Amino acid sequence: MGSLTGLLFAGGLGFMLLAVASGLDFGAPPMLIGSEIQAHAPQQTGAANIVTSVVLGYRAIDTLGELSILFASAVSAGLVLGRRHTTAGTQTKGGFILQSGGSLLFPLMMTIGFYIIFHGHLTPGGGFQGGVILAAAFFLPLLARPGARLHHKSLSLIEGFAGASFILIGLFAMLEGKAFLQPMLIQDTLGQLVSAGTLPLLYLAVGLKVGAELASLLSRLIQTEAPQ
Amino acid sequence: MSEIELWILLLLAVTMLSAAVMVLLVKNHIAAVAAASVVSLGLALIFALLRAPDVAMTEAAVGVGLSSLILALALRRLGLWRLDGSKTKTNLLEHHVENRDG
Amino acid sequence: MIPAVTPELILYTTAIGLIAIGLAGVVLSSHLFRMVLALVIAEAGANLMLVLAGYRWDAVAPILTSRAEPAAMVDPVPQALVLTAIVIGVGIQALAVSILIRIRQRFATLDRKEAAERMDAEIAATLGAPRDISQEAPLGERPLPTLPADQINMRGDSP
Amino acid sequence: MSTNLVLTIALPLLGAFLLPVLMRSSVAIALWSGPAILVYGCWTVAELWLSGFAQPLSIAIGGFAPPLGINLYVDSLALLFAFAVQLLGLVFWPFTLDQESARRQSLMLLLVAASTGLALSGDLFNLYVFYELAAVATFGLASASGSGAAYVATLRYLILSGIGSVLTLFGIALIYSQTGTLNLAHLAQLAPAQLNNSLGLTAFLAILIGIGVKAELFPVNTWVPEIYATASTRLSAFLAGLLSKLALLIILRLLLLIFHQPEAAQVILILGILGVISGELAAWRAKEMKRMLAFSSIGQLGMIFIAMALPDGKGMLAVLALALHHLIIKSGLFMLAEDWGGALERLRGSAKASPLGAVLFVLFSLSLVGMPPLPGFWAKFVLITELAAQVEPLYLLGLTVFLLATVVEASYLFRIAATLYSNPAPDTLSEEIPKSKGLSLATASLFGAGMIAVALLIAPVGDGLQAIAAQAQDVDLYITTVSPAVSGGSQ
Repeated sequence: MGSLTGLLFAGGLGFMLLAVASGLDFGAPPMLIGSEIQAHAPQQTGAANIVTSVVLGYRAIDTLGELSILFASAVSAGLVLGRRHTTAGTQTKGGFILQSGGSLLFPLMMTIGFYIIFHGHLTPGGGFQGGVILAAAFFLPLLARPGARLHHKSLSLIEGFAGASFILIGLFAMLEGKAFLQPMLIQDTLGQLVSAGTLPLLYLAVGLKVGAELASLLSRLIQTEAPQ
Repeated sequence: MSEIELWILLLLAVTMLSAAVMVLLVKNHIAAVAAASVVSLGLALIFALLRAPDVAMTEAAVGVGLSSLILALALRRLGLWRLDGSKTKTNLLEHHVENRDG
Repeated sequence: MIPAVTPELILYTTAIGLIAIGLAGVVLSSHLFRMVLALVIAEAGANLMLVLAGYRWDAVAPILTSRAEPAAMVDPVPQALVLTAIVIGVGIQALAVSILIRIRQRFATLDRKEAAERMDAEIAATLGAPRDISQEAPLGERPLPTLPADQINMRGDSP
Repeated sequence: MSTNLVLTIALPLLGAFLLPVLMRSSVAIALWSGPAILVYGCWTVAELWLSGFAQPLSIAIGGFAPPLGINLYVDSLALLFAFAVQLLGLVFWPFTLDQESARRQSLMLLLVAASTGLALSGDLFNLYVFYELAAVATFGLASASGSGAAYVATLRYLILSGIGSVLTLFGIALIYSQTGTLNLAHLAQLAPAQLNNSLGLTAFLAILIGIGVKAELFPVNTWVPEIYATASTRLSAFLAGLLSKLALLIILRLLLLIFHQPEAAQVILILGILGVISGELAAWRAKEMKRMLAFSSIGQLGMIFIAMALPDGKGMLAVLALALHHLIIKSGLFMLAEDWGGALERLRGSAKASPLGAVLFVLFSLSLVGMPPLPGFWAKFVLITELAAQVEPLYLLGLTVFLLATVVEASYLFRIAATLYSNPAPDTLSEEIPKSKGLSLATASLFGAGMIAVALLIAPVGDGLQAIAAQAQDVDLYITTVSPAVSGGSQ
């Protein structure tokens, strides 16, 4: 009975919200700040991908906050799961194909990951997507050889320094007399690989940070013992 | 938005909503995780249709790939990785008792 | 009267439907793992809602392809917001899953009610107080398993 | 230098990222870097305040003028809370040295950075990001005590807060679809024309419930007793004392700047009244000090919500006074509860064992109830006069509930005080009587000293609060300070 009332409630709520949403003018957004950003982004940040210029320029501190959230959840997961990794002997070793495929795929995925990160200001993609692929590249050996361990020390070094360099790039702009996280070194070469000043550097930091965080999260999950 | 896009959209919407209901109702936990990743996949396709390639890529990488991986790993560690549907939610009490003994 | 099937109807229905299904799932589900899954669904709906806020008819993706006069673009801002929201969501999900693993290890249950009962029992044992009347609500037919003393871990960080 | 204020957010984040790495190379440097950052943060804020801060200012992050970029809005209220965050971060710093201390201190720094961001940020989505950061750091710290109950409590909190964040995102999406902007000042400009409708109200309700999770708003506060009973007392004190006030501050700003509908205020009033009733009754029934404080905190925040619902920003002063008062008193009480946890019966005779602690407890209780010379009286008095001046029955109901709650509060607080001063049961050994001692007593004394200082300086403090409240409720000032301007748009 409780679930029925719950479903009715959810349905009613949905219809109410739908009625409210139908008052919105779909397909014709006001774009007060959207069109401004669209007009100024190439000059102000030098990125052809305007979403990138919003993520790393106009709303860079959101991205910093987001990296911090990812860091916070990785640290919290570390606190929760503890550092005793009993690398489970119960896991089956990956077959020959998985193993050799893993070692073949690793450089390939690293290349793809960095390619996506470095082209984030030109094409769709960037630090987050590239970072996930980097994490997957690091994760692959774990799947292929359950005995293999991620190098936790270097991982936490990358974690720390990638996040710190995002902030330090922002602080560097302050030293130059500009605002925190203001984009710098803009050349007038829109569409080129080396065009968006500090933005690709920021995306590199984001990519490494995301990759390291996710890799450590995944390795923690895979290295905790399964019940029975 | 063209006619064909409208139909694709309708198909995606129906798939996603029914997958979302499945996540809650299906007995098997693996199937529930699979249904959740179907929702993410549909979402990524909708994002692509809505001219949001960046978001679509992120949703595909994070929502479909990473999130499903995390959930699947969690299923293993939680001891819910069972392919047979007989272990239902109501039976959970039963196997935790045998776990505690073991 | 049946409203015409328009893209906005489909899209808003999907977004709000996902939110409603997800929230209902969180509230109704009896299994902790399903609650986390339901939360993922609701988050997906909220993200879709945010992308819809920036959609524009007959516009292109917000990426400049050449120096030519740019065509009408969809609003880039909500897309940036959703990028942020997606990553936040997966971080929280990973944390939730790790906590779930610990709960499973400690209490050997993932049932919502049972976990709450075990929690209340352990709090009462730790604090040494008789349980509040509010927690003596019907507990179901099962009697509460008594908690062995060694299971109570009081590793607090008080100095 | 006002731009240095950004550092109060950036440096804790930097410290948090680097702490685990530092801990590997030099433990001494790592242990002191966190407190050093917080001391620097306190100093930065205090310096700005002391160097003749009068006019609010807006700091554009990334050098992008406000409606496009994100700005920090700095007025006296924001500065006050930014200072309180850095200071309390220092006071509640997890000084313990163990294997996990790097992680715990990292999380604490993240919590401080997020809280400072909540106090300062002038952008709706940025507030959401900082809110989530504060939430995740809280989850980590709350589960750190490592008991099974703590894990379940944290998971339940996480799920509730997840519901909140979905609703908040939904509300933000509605607002953005309608107005096309996220800057609070810009929204304040557009709100009378565009958000004064059912859509705006829905968005407000969604965000209210979302943010209300941390503000211990009535229906979404089930996490409060669970977390406060399982997490470390210092974390509870930080959450109850400060983070709830920051969430409150956001709701207050949204209400003042953007959502002027009378329905919005009514909803807050009703939820506030329900919060007072449920919180105080549960506190009255609680048989353990931490739980009692948790429920009483729900009731106190309900009172602040009642004050917030007063029309035309009339309750501003009362909100501010009650919030700051509760911040000091509840933090102090939680520090006392650190040693006085457990069944109330055990506390018999504690006054002899630790007289200072007992005196502090009585003082805090008297102020919480509203005894005349203590600051609590003034805070409550302001609210009562404002409520009594209203004619609508709902406000009078609020007044009645408020007065009744005060009586209930007095009864349960004095029950504990009486227990403290009663003679111990004959068969108890003196070692068994819990004493309040060490760091927690020192911290509690700090809050006690703060309270007495406020009581002695009540006139200048009152004037100062009045000025802060007047500045905070000046919507035009907010808009002109940020001066969001877009050249046209696509209208």
